[in-house]
Amino acid sequence: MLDSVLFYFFGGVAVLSAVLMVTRRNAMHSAVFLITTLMATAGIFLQLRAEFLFIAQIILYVGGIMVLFIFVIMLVRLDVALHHVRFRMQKMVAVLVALALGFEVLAILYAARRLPGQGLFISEITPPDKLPPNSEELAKSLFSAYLLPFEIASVLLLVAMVGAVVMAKSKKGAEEQ
Amino acid sequence: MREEGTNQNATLLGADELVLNMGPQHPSTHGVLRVKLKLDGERVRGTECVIGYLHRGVEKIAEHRTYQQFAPYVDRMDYVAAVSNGLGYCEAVEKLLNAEAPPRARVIRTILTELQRIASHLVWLGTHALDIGALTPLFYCFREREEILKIFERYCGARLTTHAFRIGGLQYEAYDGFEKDVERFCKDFERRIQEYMDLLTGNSIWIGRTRNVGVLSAADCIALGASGPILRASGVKWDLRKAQPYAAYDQYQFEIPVGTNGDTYDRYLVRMEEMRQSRLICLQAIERIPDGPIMGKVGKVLKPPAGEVYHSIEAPKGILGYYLVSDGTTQPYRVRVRPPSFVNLQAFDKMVRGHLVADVVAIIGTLDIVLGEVDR
Amino acid sequence: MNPTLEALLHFLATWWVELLWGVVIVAVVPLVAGYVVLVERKLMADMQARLGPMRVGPHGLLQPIADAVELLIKEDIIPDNADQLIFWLAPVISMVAALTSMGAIAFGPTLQVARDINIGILFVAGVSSLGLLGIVLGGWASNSHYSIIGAMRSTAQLVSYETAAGLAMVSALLLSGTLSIRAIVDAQRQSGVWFVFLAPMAFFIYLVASIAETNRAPFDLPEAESELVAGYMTEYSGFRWSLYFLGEYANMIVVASVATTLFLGGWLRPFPNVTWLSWLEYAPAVLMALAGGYSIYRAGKQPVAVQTGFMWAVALACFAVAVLFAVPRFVAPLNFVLPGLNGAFWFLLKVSAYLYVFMWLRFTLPRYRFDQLMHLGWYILIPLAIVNVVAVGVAMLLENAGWNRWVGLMVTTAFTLGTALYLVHLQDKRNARASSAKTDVLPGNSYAG
Amino acid sequence: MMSPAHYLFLSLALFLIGCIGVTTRRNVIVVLMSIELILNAVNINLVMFSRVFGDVAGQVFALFIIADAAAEAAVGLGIIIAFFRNRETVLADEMDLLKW
Repeated sequence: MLDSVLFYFFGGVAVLSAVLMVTRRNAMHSAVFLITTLMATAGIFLQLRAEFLFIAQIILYVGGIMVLFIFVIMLVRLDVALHHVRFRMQKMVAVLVALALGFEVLAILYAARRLPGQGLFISEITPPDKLPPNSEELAKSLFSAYLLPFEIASVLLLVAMVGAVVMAKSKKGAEEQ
Repeated sequence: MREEGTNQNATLLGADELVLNMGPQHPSTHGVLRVKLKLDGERVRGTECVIGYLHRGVEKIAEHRTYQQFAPYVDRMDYVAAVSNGLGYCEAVEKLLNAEAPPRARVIRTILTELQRIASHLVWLGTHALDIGALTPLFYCFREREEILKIFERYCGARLTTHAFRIGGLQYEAYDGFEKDVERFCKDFERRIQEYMDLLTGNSIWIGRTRNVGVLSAADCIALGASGPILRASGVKWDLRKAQPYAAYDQYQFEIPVGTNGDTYDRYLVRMEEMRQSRLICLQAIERIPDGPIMGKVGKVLKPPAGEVYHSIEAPKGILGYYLVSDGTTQPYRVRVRPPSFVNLQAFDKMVRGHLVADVVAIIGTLDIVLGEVDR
Repeated sequence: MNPTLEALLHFLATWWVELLWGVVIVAVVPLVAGYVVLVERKLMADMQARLGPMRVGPHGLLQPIADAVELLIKEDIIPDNADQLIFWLAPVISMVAALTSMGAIAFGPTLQVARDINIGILFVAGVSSLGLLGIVLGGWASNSHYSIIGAMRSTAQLVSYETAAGLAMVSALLLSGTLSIRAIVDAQRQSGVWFVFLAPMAFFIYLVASIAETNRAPFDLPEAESELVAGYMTEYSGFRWSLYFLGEYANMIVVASVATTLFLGGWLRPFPNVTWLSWLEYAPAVLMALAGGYSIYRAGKQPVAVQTGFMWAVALACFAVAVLFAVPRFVAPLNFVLPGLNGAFWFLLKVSAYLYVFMWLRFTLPRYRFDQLMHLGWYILIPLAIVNVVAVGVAMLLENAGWNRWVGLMVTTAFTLGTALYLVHLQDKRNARASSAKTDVLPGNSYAG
Repeated sequence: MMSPAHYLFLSLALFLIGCIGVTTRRNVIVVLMSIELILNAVNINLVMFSRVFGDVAGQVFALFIIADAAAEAAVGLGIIIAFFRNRETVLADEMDLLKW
């Protein structure tokens, strides 16, 4: 019961604010609604007993990436530039693409429903209180089986950081770091 | 913030400069100075000072008052150092009258003026430190300034705009225990000033905030007409108390502190040392205050001969000059004041360019302006 | 019975403690924050040779309430061109984040606000960092240049210093090997010393970074009143402003609690495992009694009768608390509350000490400039924190390899300290170079004469 | 937990909204945000299946995706800043230069 309430609450908030995010004209509003979506998704993670991912989502996504977005929006002060029309002919294309994609996934879901044995609706799920401590499990997995990807990801982040600094650096050079 | 002249569409990134309007209502523009800053990010690319919010037409008022009547008005220009303003005016009129204050009056004037210099520098130190974010020195400074104001109050009944001196000498005799009060203050003050030095001088944040901020070279200072501690911090040993002694300064020994870099830190050190020197002057002066009358021979009605005179003194903030033109009547024909704050403020743009917003307040603080004097 | 109602009742039966705590936090933290402000003002007054608030109530004791009333009935101003929605939302975000993060804090072995969640310390740190969003959005929505500059400063500052704080926390987490708050404190009990002695540099880094994170002087640039009027809060007034204010003080309590938990042994008394010091268990009662005695001593010296009476009231309150601490020790059936009571005492004492350091620094130090702040963060604290994490790891390895723990620690701490000195030296050199360059770069025009 | 299908549909919905955002918005920053939304939708699936199969690998991948999203946001916003500095625009259809 609690599960379903939580799921519908978080899911509803996520979808609603995602829609608002795409439709709001003001980029800052979009960012705020995206934050709401991300928080709701974090709630879904918590409901799925992925505590570490829940807090990682909050710290990294909301506290890090979204702050970066807001920072850039402030830098460029988009509200000034936003008196243009929002939708153009792309709109039709976009809806078509989205619909096609949606049908495709729905079709797969429908097909999977009729799969024998372990299809999509699995009934035997470990009950929450029998789960091993989440962060410990994650850490073990991350630092043993997935050590190489982990290192690669860290190199990727480093490269991205250097790239971002180089990109954003003022051409005026030394005076602003 | 939607002032005329500020660009609403300015961005923090683009080629467009962001115009930040500081003041006239701002916690650290020391009154009603208004500065328009052109910013690139947080870096200042240009400034424009807007003054006049405190303009009262002091110089014009003078033309419709007798010489004595005008004397209280000068206290209201640099209201942080009213005694020094009064001294400059009284001596200028005396020069015009070819009169002289008796020796006793001159010594007492010197003592009070030096106390006023300490008080003025204390206000500067407190507010300057507060601008840079140190909260506590302000209260310590005001505690000491309170002692000085108490001496003023006992002497003439007023604390801030004292009107302590009269043309030709003094109205009030030094009260009983005047020397003792001054001596007690001076004895105590050495310890206090060490306290401020302990709080700030070696503090690495303070050094980081002030060193190499708002650098003025000696040549810049002279070209801009900057005077007082600002000039001396740039290494020019120019102090009217030594160069053109007035009051009783020729009787006392004191040093003129000079800086080397001409940055905010040097100005801080120079002013701190000036307070110490003022303390020494006071101590020397109270040792022997000559007896005699306190009022020179000037009539009840002042009618200076037609002519003009310029007299300048070393006020706490720099050279304070009075230019008086007399047409032989009881009222001055024209009075022109050379206020140190106003002239020193000219250096602001030069000092600020290329610095950050945070340095702007540090530089306004180090200029030690009083808007009452800038706007007059 | 209707299944929905049944589910609701079941929910309430399982979670009533947490719900109650939620209500308590929302009700009590504003009051506590108000009194933290009063204590701060009184301390500041004491350090600045003045009295501080004296008018409202005896010794200004009702000042926070008067302030709260004043703020509540103030006119609510929203600037014309402000973004209404975000302007309204931003302070709420700030405060909710601060209050929520309190949820996972444990004040004692039996006194935990919410349940002991698996990721406790991360939860506190992560959620409290969301307050940044409120600051940034508020600054942006105000449509004022001061606000937006404050918000930009805030973003850059908090993102930088959170990194350093996070890395400092990692050192303590390495030593404890868990994220759960209770387990962290237990680990300190088992190792016999607080982690501040095992990882002093980490504590230092966390101290500095936490001051920066809570926008306190000398890192209060986002709201530097002498530069930006009030930074991101410039356009806020009345109730909204008080939400920001509340969030800031709640955040201070949160970071102090995190530091206490991670480095200062949480609710453990000093030397938790030394038996001959077990008389310290009586310390709460004794200390409170002493405070009461001092109040009586001072009562005779008060100039006004009201104040004398007030001092007596304080003394009686202290004695009452002392009795509260003492009774469970001597009355066997009440023994079970003892760990919680003593734990809460030590925890709050440590939090207060940490907050005192915050305030002390605020009264003493001037403010950093923005570039200096960034240099301190990125050139000194973050590299130092990284080195420190490695050093703590090496120390643990050495201990596993059979070294004496303290020898290993000395070596690694000395190494970290050396790194710190080297970094500071580098920074000094960089400064010297930059400043000599700057004087050349300055455009030389605008001579008046 | 709910049935996996619930999560799949939620994730699908978010994914599609993200797609629409990417294709219709002109503002590059919002396009980037829509991409974040898409990545997030994928994460829901990963975590859900990780829970269903009792294998933590899904969560590990979700973590990698978050790291990747951070990298993408950093570089993307860096480009936007560099672009804005030169052209004073963040609209996708005004980005019509191959070099500057």
